[in-house]
Amino acid sequence: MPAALTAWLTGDASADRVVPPSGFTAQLTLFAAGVMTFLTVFALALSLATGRLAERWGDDLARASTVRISAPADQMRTQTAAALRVLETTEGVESAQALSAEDQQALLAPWFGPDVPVDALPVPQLIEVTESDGGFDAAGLRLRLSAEAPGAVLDDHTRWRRPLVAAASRLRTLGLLSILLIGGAMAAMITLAANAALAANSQVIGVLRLVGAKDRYIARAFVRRFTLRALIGSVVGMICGAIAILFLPDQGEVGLLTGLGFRGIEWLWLPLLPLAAAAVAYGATRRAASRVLAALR
Amino acid sequence: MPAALTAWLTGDASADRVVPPSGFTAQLTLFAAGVMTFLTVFALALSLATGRLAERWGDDLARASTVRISAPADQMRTQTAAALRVLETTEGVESAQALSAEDQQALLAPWFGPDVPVDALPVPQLIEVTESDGGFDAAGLRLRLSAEAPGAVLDDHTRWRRPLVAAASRLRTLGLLSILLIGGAMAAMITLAANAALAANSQVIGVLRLVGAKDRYIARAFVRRFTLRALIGSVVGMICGAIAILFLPDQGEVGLLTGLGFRGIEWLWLPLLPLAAAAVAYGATRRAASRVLAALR
Amino acid sequence: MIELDNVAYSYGGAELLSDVSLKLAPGSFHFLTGPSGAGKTTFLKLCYGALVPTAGQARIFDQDVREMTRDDIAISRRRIGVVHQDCQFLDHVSMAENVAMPLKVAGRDVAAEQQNLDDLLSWCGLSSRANALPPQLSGGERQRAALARAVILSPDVILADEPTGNVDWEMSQRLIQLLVELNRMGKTVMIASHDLGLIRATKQHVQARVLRISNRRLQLAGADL
Amino acid sequence: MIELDNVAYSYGGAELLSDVSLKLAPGSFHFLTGPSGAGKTTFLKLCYGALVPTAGQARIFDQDVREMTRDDIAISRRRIGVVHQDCQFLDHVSMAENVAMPLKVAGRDVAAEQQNLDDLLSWCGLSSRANALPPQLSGGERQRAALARAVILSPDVILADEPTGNVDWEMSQRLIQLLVELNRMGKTVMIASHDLGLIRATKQHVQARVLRISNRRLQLAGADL
Ligand SMILES: Nc1ncnc2c1ncn2[C@@H]1O[C@H](COP(=O)(O)OP(=O)(O)OP(=O)(O)O)[C@@H](O)[C@H]1O
Ligand SMILES: Nc1ncnc2c1ncn2[C@@H]1O[C@H](COP(=O)(O)OP(=O)(O)OP(=O)(O)O)[C@@H](O)[C@H]1O
Ligand SMILES: [Mg+2]
Ligand SMILES: [Mg+2]
Repeated sequence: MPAALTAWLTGDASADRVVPPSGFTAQLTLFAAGVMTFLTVFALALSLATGRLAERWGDDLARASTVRISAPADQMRTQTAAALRVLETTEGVESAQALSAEDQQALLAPWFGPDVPVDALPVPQLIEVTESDGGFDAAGLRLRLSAEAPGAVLDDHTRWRRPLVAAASRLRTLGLLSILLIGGAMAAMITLAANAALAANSQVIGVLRLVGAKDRYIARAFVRRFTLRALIGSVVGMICGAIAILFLPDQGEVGLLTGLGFRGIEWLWLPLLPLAAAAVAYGATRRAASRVLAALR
Repeated sequence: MPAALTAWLTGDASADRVVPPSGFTAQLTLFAAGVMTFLTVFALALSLATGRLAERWGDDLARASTVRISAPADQMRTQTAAALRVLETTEGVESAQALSAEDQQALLAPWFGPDVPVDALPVPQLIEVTESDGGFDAAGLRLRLSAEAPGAVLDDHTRWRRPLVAAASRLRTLGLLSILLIGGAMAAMITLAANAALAANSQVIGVLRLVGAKDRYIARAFVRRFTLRALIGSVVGMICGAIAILFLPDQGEVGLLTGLGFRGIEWLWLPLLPLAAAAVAYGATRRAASRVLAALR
Repeated sequence: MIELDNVAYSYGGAELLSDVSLKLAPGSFHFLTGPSGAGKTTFLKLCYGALVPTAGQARIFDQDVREMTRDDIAISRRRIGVVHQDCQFLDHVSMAENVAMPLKVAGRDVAAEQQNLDDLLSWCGLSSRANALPPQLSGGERQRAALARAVILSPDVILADEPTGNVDWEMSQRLIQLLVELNRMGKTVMIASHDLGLIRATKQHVQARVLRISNRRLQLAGADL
Repeated sequence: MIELDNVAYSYGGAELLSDVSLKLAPGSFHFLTGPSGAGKTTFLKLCYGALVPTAGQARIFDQDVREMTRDDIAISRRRIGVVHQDCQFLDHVSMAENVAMPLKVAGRDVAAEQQNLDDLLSWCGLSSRANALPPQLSGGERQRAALARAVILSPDVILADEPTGNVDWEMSQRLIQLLVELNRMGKTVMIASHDLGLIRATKQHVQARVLRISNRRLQLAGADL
């Protein structure tokens, strides 16, 4: 921390005594900062979880397609090889892999039971295709496939991919929205609490001005007090929020949901919250103090 | 509305003049009630949506099982009929229905393509079983099925049903938790704002007491003012929240998610929020007023 | 009306007042003097029940102060008009409304008393400032408004703490004259003041007893005053 | 030090003061009288720059009030000690700390001035109450503390608004004597008061000029005062 900031935080202890130590407006600032940070931690966790979710769906679901080859048993091998060649040379295809007999059997098990000899059935060959980021041109690929391997059918899952991607991005929007909402409410609440506190202390400000204190001296005493209060409240709220997130029931990943929580480097978002709260309190108190002071001479 | 309440709300206009009309603490009460109600609307919507989701998953997914019958072609019909008889007499089974050839073909299409003649394949017959609320005894059913229809295999989806039900109930918990959190924060914030406002008005209370006002007169003026303020702020917050929910992007149902919003009768939850805010403000102001008054004689 | 019986009071440390006994009879007129910090304001607060004696018994309208409920105290304040040394008002309503405040909280019809209110304000030289907010008043105007507020309910007892500290001699004569008139109508009056000139001047118009607080005791001042 | 040149002031309505010209020379001693509500407090506020004249020019330490920055005003207040009519304090710190507040905000070493502070408090009869919070002081004690706070920086000019309204005669003599001593050391003193007895008594010790506000003008009072 730069020395100037340290000095500012430690402060001129004597100057701080001019601000009344506590009272409801002080508690309000502490509490508002604490509670709103607590809620923001949850909103942030939600936002990050939905971000992860959207990413996973985008990656795993949206970028996987299937090519199905139905052909007489004797042509199966050649057509499969031809289709794989086509896929390997298609721009936008990251990898293409023919499913082994066991994989296909596993897939069909719910319908045929585990014991049915897949080999003996005219089961089509499946090829799993993973798209690269850009995706491929489905129509062009279909044309080329029909030329090289007439039994190949491309199923790019667009039908059921679209709504899931839409759902994922909706969730992401929701997470962002909630973080904006709660963050905005935190800022507004801290601002109002600072204003209320300064209004309640207008006598102090008047007396200080009358005995010859400069605006800077007065504003600084209040700004430091309130910034520290918001910072402390917010740190406490952040810690409580983090603990609550850690102790949320069942953190495993189930179904399509990822756990509500922070992973590794994501924890580093948390310390930003108290800093933001302190910054808001700093700005709000400065503005409120100069407003109150401007009304005095 | 009972006449007493109407009278109380309309109030003795002259008595209300003794409370200063506005100021930051007043704005704080209005704003805290408004913002927190706004957030609670979202938490409520989330809670209801996850409730719906959990219910749907519980209903549609958890209560569906499948019986698969693999048998030589000539025994297929008799074994299917036997299995259906068993299922119909099993306690906990609501309905059991053999899938038609077309249904089965549709299910198999992704693997075999739409043109494969299912009839010509040794495809097992599938029976869809819907459980009643209590569910059935899977082990008992398996025993009876193996006696009556040796080719029948019961697949009750327990494997992948469990995690989804767990996820749904996690979501429900999350919704409830968020509503508790935000609702609790609202109550605390309104309480603190009322306290701050009363502390800021301690001179008014002192003067009124000195000129012979009874405690009831003083408390009532403040309580009415603050209850109305919280009510108004909360109604505004509720309306804004409802509008925001209505205009959320894309309200369709996609994938496993239901839309974040209110359905029909669920809207009736909303008016409860301002009433709760007003009740909190009423209690908080009463307590704060009697605390301030008790310190005077 | 008000009876103190061997009353003592301390703010936590040493006793400020000891062994104070006094009976305020209806229609009596008292002055209270004593050096600054002697306990005049404290004594008046004991008289209107704002403080409870640490020893002895205080009775207001024949009720023991210790046994009065909060509502009893509120009611008693409608029969005792008090001018406080640091006069405080509702800063957001006009001076005239502040003066009428005791009528309002007592549930009386303010409109019916409008004439009385106007007369009172004009006697105190406040008519032109009736619509000003209290923070816009001069020090003397505030003091006069506080006196007007104390007598608006025409209470049985009037306790005034330095009611003329901030007003000029002519105006203080007018204010005292108002209190003397009220005393002639049977009201009990007690004025705390260290303006000996004022006390001497008043004694020419009314039979006043002068009490002095010194050495923690309440004494009757000599005839020289 | 302070110069008013054809100054007028109004709070929005009619003019309260008109055509006021005055030059406060270093070492002068002035009294300011006038009926309650005449504008004494307003006049003093013009003198220390809390109000800006609506017409005419006011100069404080050779600076035009209209051109002073907020920091200039703050600095000028360290050279002008003011006793306000409604003395206000920081209610959460002790009286002694309140009296020392001007030292603190001026960045002076409070510890080094401890002896001065103690002497001053004991002269004003406040030693025993040094640790009390302002709301625990009596009216007169507050006024004395306000006077002590006004002179602690030993300012060039002392403006006192009714500094003795709430204190007894002996104490007011002591306080005036303090101001007279400071005047002898070259400080400029102006006291607003309507206690004519006090003014007469003081004129026996110091050459004081008595100013009177009447009919919106500032006049020199006759020799009878
Ligand atoms: N902020 C204000 N707004 C409007 N009018 C005001 C304001 N302050 C004072 N006045 C009016 O200006 C007049 C002069 O006030 P000022 O306080 O200067 O009188 P004063 O001579 O000090 O009187 P006193 O001896 O009673 O203290 C009064 O009538 C008062 O009501
Ligand atoms: N709330 C309190 N707590 C502690 N001490 C107090 C309190 N109020 C007053 N005192 C002290 O009690 C003493 C008497 O105070 P009081 O106000 O009764 O004096 P007073 O005679 O009215 O003086 P003045 O003429 O200056 O108004 C003073 O020394 C004062 O400091
Ligand atoms: Mg007193
Ligand atoms: Mg004045």
